[in-house]
Amino acid sequence: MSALSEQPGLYFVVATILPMVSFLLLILTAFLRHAARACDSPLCNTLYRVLGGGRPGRTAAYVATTAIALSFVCSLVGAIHFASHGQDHHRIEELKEEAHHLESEFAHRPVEEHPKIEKELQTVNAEIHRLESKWVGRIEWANPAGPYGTKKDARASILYVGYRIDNLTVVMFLMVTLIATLIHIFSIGYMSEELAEEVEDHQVHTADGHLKRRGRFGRFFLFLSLFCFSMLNLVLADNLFQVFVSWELVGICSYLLIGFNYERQSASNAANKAFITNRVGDAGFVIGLLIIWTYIGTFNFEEIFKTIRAPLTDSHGVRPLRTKIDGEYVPLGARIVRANLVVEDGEKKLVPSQTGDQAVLFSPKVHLHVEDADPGDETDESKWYLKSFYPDFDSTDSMPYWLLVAAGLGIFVGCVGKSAQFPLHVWLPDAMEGPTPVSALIHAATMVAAGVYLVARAFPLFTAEALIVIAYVGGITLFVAATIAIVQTDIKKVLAYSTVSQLGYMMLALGVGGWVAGIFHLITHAFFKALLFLCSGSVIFGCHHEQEMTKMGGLFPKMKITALTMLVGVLTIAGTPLFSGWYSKDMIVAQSLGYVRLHPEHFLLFLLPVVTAGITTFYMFRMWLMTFTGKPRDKHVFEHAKESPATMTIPLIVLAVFSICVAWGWPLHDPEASHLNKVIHHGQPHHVLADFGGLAELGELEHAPGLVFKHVERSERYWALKLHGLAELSAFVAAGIGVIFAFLLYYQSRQTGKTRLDPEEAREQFPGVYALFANKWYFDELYSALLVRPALRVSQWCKAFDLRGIDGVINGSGRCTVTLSRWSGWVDRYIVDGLVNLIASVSYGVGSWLRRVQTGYIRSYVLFLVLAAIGVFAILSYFLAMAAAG
Amino acid sequence: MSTNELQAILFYLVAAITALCAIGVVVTQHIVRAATWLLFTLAGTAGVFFLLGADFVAAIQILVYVGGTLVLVVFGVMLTAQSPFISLRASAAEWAIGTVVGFLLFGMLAVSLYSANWNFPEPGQTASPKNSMNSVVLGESLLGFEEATPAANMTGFPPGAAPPSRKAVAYLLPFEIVSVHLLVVLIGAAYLARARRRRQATST
Amino acid sequence: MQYDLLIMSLVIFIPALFALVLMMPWFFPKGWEELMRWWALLGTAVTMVLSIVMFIHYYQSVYQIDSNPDDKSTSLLSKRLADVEKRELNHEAPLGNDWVARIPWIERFNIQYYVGVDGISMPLILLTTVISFLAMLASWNIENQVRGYCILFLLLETGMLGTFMALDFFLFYIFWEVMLLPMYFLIGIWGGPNREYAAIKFFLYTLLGSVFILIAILGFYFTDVRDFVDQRRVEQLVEQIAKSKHLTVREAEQQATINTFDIILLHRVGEAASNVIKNKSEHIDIPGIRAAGSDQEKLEAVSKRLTDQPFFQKWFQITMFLLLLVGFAIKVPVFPFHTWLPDAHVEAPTPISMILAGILLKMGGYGILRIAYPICPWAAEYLAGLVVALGIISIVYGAFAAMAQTDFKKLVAYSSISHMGYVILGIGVWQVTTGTQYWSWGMNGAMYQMIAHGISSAGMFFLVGVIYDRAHHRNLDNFRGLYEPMPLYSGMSALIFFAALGLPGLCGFVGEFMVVLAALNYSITIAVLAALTVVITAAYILWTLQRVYLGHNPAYADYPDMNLREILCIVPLAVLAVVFGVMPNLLLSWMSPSVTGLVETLAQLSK
Amino acid sequence: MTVTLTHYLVLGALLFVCGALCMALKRNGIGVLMGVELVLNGANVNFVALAHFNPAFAVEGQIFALFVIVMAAAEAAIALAIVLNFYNNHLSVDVDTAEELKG
Repeated sequence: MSALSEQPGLYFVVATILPMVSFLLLILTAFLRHAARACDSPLCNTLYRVLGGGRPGRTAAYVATTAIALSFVCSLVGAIHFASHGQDHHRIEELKEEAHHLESEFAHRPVEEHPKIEKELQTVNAEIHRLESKWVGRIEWANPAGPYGTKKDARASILYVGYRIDNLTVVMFLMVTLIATLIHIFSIGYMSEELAEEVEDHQVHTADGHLKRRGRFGRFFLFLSLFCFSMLNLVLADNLFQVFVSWELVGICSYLLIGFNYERQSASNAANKAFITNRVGDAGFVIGLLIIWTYIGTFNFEEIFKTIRAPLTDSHGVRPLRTKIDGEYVPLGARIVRANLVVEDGEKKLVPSQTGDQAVLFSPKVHLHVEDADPGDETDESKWYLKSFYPDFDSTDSMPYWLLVAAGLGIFVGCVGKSAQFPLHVWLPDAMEGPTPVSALIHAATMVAAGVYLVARAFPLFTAEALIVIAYVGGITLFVAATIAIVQTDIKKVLAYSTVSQLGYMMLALGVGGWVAGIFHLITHAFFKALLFLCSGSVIFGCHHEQEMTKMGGLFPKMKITALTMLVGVLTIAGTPLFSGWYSKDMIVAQSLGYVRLHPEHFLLFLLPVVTAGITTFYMFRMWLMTFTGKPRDKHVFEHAKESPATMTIPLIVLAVFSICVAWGWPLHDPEASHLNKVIHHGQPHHVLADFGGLAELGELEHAPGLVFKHVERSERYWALKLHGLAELSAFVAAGIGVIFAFLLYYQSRQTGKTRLDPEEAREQFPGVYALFANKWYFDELYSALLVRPALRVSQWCKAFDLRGIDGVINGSGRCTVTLSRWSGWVDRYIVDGLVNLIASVSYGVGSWLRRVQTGYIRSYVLFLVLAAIGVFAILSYFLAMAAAG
Repeated sequence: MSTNELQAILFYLVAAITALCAIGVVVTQHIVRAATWLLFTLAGTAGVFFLLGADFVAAIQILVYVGGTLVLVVFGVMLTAQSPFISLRASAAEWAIGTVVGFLLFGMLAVSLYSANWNFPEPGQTASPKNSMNSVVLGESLLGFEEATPAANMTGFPPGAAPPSRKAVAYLLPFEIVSVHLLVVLIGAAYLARARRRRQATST
Repeated sequence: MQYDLLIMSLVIFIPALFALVLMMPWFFPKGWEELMRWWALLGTAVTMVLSIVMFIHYYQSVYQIDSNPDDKSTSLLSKRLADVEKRELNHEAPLGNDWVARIPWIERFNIQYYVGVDGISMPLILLTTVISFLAMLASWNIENQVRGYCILFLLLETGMLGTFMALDFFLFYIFWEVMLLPMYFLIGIWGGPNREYAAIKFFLYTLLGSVFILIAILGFYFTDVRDFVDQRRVEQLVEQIAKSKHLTVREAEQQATINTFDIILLHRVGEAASNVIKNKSEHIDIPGIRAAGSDQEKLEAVSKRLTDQPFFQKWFQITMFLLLLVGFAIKVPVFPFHTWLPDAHVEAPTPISMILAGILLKMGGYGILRIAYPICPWAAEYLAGLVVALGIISIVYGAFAAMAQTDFKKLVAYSSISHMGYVILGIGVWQVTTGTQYWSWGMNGAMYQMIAHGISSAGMFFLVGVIYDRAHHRNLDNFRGLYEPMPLYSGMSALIFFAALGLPGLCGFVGEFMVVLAALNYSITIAVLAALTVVITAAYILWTLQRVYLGHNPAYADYPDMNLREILCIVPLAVLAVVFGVMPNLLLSWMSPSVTGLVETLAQLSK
Repeated sequence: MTVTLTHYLVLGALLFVCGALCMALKRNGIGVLMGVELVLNGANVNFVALAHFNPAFAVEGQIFALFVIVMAAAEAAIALAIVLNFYNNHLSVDVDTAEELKG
């Protein structure tokens, strides 16, 4: 407890760990239960029964729900602590100034007083450290350098895991834990069918009717717990590596939950598609990570930003840096600095330039000497700027600029995969195979938002080139997804494409510098999209797992709570004034308008969101109208439809309330007054202002001391408000048109069952466009032809190469050897052996001729003996005579 | 007639008898006659020994050979003397080959004898009772008496190398061993030669 | 008696001793197969316990870096060996706790019984004993010729442990071959229908590899290393020669040569060779030169020895390095020397597949780390591109080839090729201009990947074996729907397969990620390729999971889940997979000092 | 006309040749035996003659002759026993019937 009050950041760590504890508990139970089931002994049987036996129990749900609810409580407590510690920043600034003062004392005071000053300095530094470490902490995860590392903090030597709590983290934590808790509660109702010992799956047909399987109530909550842990860990992380780890973990949770009904071929296909598509994104993520690791040498967000961005303040963290551009002072720090690498006299030098091919890297401890520089004299302002605080600029480190762009894009590719952005959006609609609460939690509110979160978190990493890519990707996504959503008839798929579209809005906002707007929309969207999905879940549950809107209709009287809460959701997403969606969406449109005003060549970035706002309204109302109004299209479904139980409706109501008022402030009509907006604004990195200084709304600057100047702020505020009105108007008009069309096409009068305009006619009028939308712009076909089939073909080539190529060579050489050995066998048999046999047969012949000498008669032996003696004598004497003769 | 001449005459006489009888052994076809010729050959050889002053050896020759061995041979002849085997004739071709080979061998031996250089320390002496090796001397020699050993160096050493002077060697023990050996052999021969009644029974 | 020698020898030879007892028919009469299995299991268990004891002692006595941060060398074998040599020359008793021990064996050829452990071999030894134990546990369904099987199995374990501990080339080669033969029989007798072909292919391939290694060993042996040993030894030798051949000291000095099989000594020679080739004489600090002092004649003799011998020539270094590389690459296996692996795996019985993938493949990586790189550092740096290329081709090619397989075991085998490619890649990224830490990540990652792959691939093969026992086929297209009847089995499979896929939190991720972290510093293209391969890996592994476990198949609906023995077999692997995935420092903390020490030593040469 | 060593040796050689021919030409086993006796006698003549003419060989010559005589007796006994056995087995003393060693 004392540790928690000392380091309140640990509240969030605890909140992260709680779902993990639940996961471990559940998986251990599951393991023991299955193990006990597998082996047959009295003890195991007892254990099996104690752990729940064959019938799934509710315990798992209670454990998981309690854990996530406790997480929410922890986050809340942590958030309260965080809010009440706002003054820490000021205190740190004061202390730093004091430390600087003490340091300068060394030069003035006599030597004997130095120890005293040093002691004071130590106390001050300790205090700074204590305050700073309140909300941060890290531990070593992998350290391969061992004792050989030159220094502990040498670059790229240790991988850490850690946490860092700031406004963004706190907001995300609250959002995730709250929605997760509500969805857990909803799931207890929604998944109750899984409590049965035998569940019938209507979508899988076997020889004897539908598939019957065991209920999987516990497994669902097991996976949910793991997901909650991963998601919270992702938000908690203070470094990219930890984000990546959680990234993969949420991916696998998504995989497991999409494939929850794995007997369905479509479900397992969708699960695979989701994970593999995400992995494509992850590959990009990894490449980004590698570039950062190799050139910057750290994964810690703060350290990365400090390295690639010029410092905001001088060496003592006090004095702000500024310069004059177009006659106005603007903040200069926190920018990416470009330069050219020049070799002069064998010495490498960096020469600053707006189009340099190198990005300058700054060590975390930069000594600034602003006093030496005179802003007025220098014509090359950026050079002055660098010299002003970094006299050793020429010898500083750098990395190729294009690699910095690539790093940002790599990270963004990961986000594209996770947030289902064009062109990797194809998995999200398929992911609707998972149970609806999963769709709500993972595929609408939290996990898919992780991509947006990461772009926001890593914002300082993105160069201008990367940001424009982000903006366009968002713009294309939001439009494409919305057009597809128009023609969907599956209620969940409409919501899925709407999710993709909304995520595109967020990306667009981030890309055009609307950091606050993007995150703002992320939060509000999480609430209303969770609401919408849960409502659709309630509808599906009420209609006995019927998802086709073409079989619904007129359900309003049967399920009023669901219908009303869903209407709230629809109104929110449509941007009805004073509903939370209105604040955030209009802010995005305003942001893009502001951007387009400065960069007219990118006018599409304004046009697309405005048009899509209309389309969004249209398809959302279409969905609501088709589901709840008019004549029932399918009698069977209609008769069986009923309102869901309280465990499901209560979360709906809570979410509806949040959807309406989460963005409220006072006065209500002013989006700038929104409390949520303010909190997010506090968390906005300075770099956003540095990059988009001419645009961003610089509202709450007193919490970023000494950053920006009042007259800049004033002018920005003016522009922002002025543009906001314009943007609001255009979006409102577009939405209105959407609503009108929706009513004209899909509002059936209850009596006649007729609409004013026939959708069928409209469809026939534009067959090409309809086919394009209905086939999802042919993305699946494109990928199948461009990626999947070529990959399979390559793999077949590899297989064939192994079999025919390498093994062919091996076996061929084997055969060659055999043939050779045959030849050598022939040679052996007929030449070598032939020779040997010849000798043998000759000696045999000689022997058989000679054997005649062996008469067997003793007497002839004697004769031979004598003859031999004579012969030997003769020969000997001949040689002796020769020898004697010399 | 000097001693030498007498000795020469006696030698030629005895040698002629011996040689002729030996040839008779070879030539005769009748086994009993061959035994008779052999008797005379052996006796002649004993005579030669006498001429060479080896009285004791000559006596033993008569005793053992003529008295023992030959009797044994004659017994053998008698035991196997059935008519078909008395005179087994060799073929004429064999005779021809045998004669040629015999002459060749004899020629070879003769050539080698004549071409050899008998380099003895002292030239040969004529045999005389004085320096004949009678049985007493031989007996002493057998026992290894120093005095009985002739004072001469050993022969057969390469020229230049000083031949070691010889020491007395006692041959009694080998002689005894040979005697016992003879005894054993005789007993063994008797055992081997005993009649077997039922050849079939032993062979199966 | 030296404690370390005793315990190391025990670890090596206990399996062989158990095998020896098993050979005696009066202890284990025919028909007592169950007892034989238990006996063999006991043998592996004893070895495992002993190896853990060894690890604990090693950890306590040698790894004292935490208490003494300045002394970075205690984890280095070469440093400890220098101490051993010094003690030998001073006729002091050897230390019992330095984990290096040697006694003369065949003195005529300077062959020693010479064993030692450090952070590179220790994890592999532990892996060996653990996997062997589990593989023996998985051998219960071997029905025919149990005695022979157990004997060969235990001999195989001795061979493997010996290979990891031997520091004498001769000894190393013997153990290397000892390992080869039992494997041949284990595949050839207890294997599947096509076992003869697979066994002979395995045997010929690896034999070819060992022939290459043998040639290299002989090449090294004929190098005169007299300048690299303690000079007192040379003096002793000179005296001996002078005495026995009646020569003057000066003449004897010219005749004195020392040939060696000592791997660590050859490391030193290799370093010097690199410096000689690079003409950096100021870096050559060798006892011969130090002893020569300012004696011009002696100095000339030394420098003549350093420049005239083939060992100090470029062509020789390159040839030897290539020989060693090919020899070990066959074992790893690396494209294009890999085709024995799928066949051997498909035909081998389950436990042998576990051993093969879990341990035998690591010998290749170990050999490159321990032998090829330190002895031929110049060639290693010169040919780093080749090594990296082999690694990346294996990664990509293995992944693609795995995707096309329809045989479950073949798929796992090809995934092994892909994963072992990371080992080669991690070793190969010799690029230290920006500091050694990146290469150090690569090397440590390679080591980690070896351990992780040992765990995950052994698990995968075991799991394939479990389903093969029930279904009697391995055709991926004929499975489906195993999740429902066998939830525990499927859950474990998912865990192990995800570990192989490189999911964070499981062991496979750590090694791969560490290697990839090092790759970009070497080449951007390579790093991008390695990163993109994760997609292919995910594709084939998920596709496999889908084809085997997901879906619905009434034919398999009544399959029993894993039994107790099978659970006991897989749970340790699963636990290890998770533990090493979550806490890499658990392994790195005592492994990396040795690995990084090696990196630092080698990196010195390229400066 | 002194009788020299050579004369005796020629006699010995003659006996030797006669013995050898006897062995070669006699088909009767006992005849062969007689040939052996003749050969031995030829050798004995040489021994004794050399003993007479070479003082260094005086004793050994005679003693070797004695040995030969004794050995000949033994040999004769054995050979006769063999011949008798041969006769028992083959019912003949014709050595030509003993041709089991024919190659």
